[in-house]
Amino acid sequence: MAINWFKYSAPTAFYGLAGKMIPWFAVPAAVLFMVGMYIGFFVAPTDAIQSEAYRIIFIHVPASILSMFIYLIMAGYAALGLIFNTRLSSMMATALAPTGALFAFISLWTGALWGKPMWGAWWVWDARLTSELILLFLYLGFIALQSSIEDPRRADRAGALLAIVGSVNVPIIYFSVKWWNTLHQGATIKFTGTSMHVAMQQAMFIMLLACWLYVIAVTLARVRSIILERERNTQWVNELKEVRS
Amino acid sequence: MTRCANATGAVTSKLSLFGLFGLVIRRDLLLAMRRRADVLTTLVFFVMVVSLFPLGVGPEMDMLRKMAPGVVWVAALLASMLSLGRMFSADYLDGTLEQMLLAPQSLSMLVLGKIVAHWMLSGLPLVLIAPVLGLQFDMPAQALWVLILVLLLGTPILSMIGAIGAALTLGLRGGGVLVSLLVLPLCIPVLIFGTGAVEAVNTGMTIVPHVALLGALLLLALVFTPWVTAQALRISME
Amino acid sequence: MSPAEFFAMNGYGFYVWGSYGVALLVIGIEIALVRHKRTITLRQLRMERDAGEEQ
Amino acid sequence: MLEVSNLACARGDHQLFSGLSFSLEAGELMQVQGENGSGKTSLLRTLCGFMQPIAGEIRWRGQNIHELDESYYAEMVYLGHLNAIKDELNALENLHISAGLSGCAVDEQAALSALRRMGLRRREHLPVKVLSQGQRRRVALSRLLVGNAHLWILDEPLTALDVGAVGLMQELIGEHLSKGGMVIFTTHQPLQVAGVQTRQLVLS
Repeated sequence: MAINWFKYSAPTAFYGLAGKMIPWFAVPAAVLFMVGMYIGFFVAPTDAIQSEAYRIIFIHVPASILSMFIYLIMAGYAALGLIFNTRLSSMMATALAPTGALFAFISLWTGALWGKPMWGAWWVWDARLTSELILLFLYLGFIALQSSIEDPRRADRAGALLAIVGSVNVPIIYFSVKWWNTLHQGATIKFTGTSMHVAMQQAMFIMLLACWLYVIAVTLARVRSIILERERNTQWVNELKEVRS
Repeated sequence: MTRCANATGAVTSKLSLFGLFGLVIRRDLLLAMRRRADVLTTLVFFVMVVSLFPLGVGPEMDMLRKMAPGVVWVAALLASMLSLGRMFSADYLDGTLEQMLLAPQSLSMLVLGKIVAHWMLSGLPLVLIAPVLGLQFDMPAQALWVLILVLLLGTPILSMIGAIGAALTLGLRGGGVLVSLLVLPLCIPVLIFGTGAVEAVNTGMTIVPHVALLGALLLLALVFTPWVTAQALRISME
Repeated sequence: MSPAEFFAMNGYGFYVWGSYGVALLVIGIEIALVRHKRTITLRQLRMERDAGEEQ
Repeated sequence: MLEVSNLACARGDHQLFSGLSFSLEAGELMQVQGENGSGKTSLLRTLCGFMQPIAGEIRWRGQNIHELDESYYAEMVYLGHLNAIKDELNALENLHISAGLSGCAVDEQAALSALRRMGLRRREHLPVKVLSQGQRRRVALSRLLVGNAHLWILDEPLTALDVGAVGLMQELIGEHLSKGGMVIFTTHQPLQVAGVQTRQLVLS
């Protein structure tokens, strides 16, 4: 069956499609989350060095990975919107930003709670932590810029430019902080090379998958509201059954 | 050579790319001469912020020496944020920016002219006053020279990155705070290498990698930021 | 392993449950916000449409 | 020379006009008319390339203006609602800068005679902030006298001008057209140029 993907790049068609797709991502996300938690807490053994505290990684690592990936995907969508003037990609970028900021926050929070028992400090100025913090700032800057611009077209394009500049800067910031850290001896953190148990890997992978599905579901839900708001003057929005009732 | 024949019959010559670049710089400097208070405010702000630190953390010389480069850099960052709001807004409000967008030469070059003028009016004064502040913090002579060198390399980058933020937030309410939120995270590498070089000379290490990296950042910024700022201006003017 | 032992997490209970608790909390808040946003948007659209019909 | 085909413009998500087509040849004068909010200013700003049309194309000498970019800008001059002059500078300095931004280095004599033609004799060296609104508009208009733009895009050029200055503008536009120039403008006041038929473009 050939699906006309191009058709769905128009907000009109995508609105309906997104509505149908949300449960297909949300339900597996919830199920996989439970499975991941079960494996993480009941199957995976206690770590020899970190004891039970290591179990934080099942949420910390997926959150960190996703916060970085979401930024790149957001910048990618924003760039598409800027170059090809496709409104839906710009709306997707706007819809992704809050979730990305949320995962950056979760990553920082769980990192701090993991760091305290392991390194004895809530926060260290490590390259990874610092970059994650700056990533959160970049998300907040993107959201603040877009929400302070009235004209949606300008908001899309200005946000896109900022996201692209940010994505070029993240690696520069990461390496500069890393290098700065090696100069200031003491704060460097080595992850002790404990080989990961298979169940640990499974739990982390399943949690990562659950988070991905969650991100997709929540982004689709958010982009639906954005589409409605932006297309409020059009005929098809006024004919939707949820608007007519 | 193309000539501009005007309605009054006089013949004038066509401006080259660099002629236009020079014109923008001369114009901004001339305007600043007529509005001297703006430049002085930034400078006074910088001096005040730096002077507040010893009062805040105590007059212990060892500690002051150690934190001097960081304090000077953070103050320079804040001071340049302060002057960013003015970079394009006056031209935006009186319509000159529209005319700049219509100039028959590359907009990036005009933007670069504005960035250079901004640096000469907000960055360069900070570089010149920094040694005096360094003495307040009892910095050794060698470290002072390095501080001047890295400030010379780093403050133009602040103006360039700042230009992107200023262009993106043009005409927005609360633009001044917003521009800091957008620009400050992007300036972190400059801060790191700028303070790193001074610390290196204090601990007897080589400053070469810091200075080289700052130089690389400067070149990178010089290549990309005028173009990005020009795009941001076009977006904001729509 | 008793439930009490499980929740104690060998002394790391505060850190582990603090992580998961807050993560779930913010995700819950996000879901609530997205739903709330949809309700508001739909209500707004209906109000605008009604205002348009009266004219 | 200037061809507009099937142009559609939007402000935000609100569509202003669509399917607009016209062309303008050398020596022609066109007035854009329409109610407030019908998109007159937006049309002129789109012609300047500030705004991207949501559909359609604008061609200058057969080429899209977004491809021409700088070489199109060398041949046009735009005068908007804003005067683009600096209060701190005097009329002469302002003219030097605005001519410079349109790519021309004007010599002192040419600049002075342009200002005098605009009725600013003995005000050349006064800071613009002491001039009246009408005189400031004259300083802005003097930009039309220097430079070699073929296409004049004027948004409400007659705002704040007195009867004498309106007459002068009509004279200047007439001269420009007779040399093969083109003018597209909006105005709320009547503007007649002797011997030239004003084309009307009505936006609704």
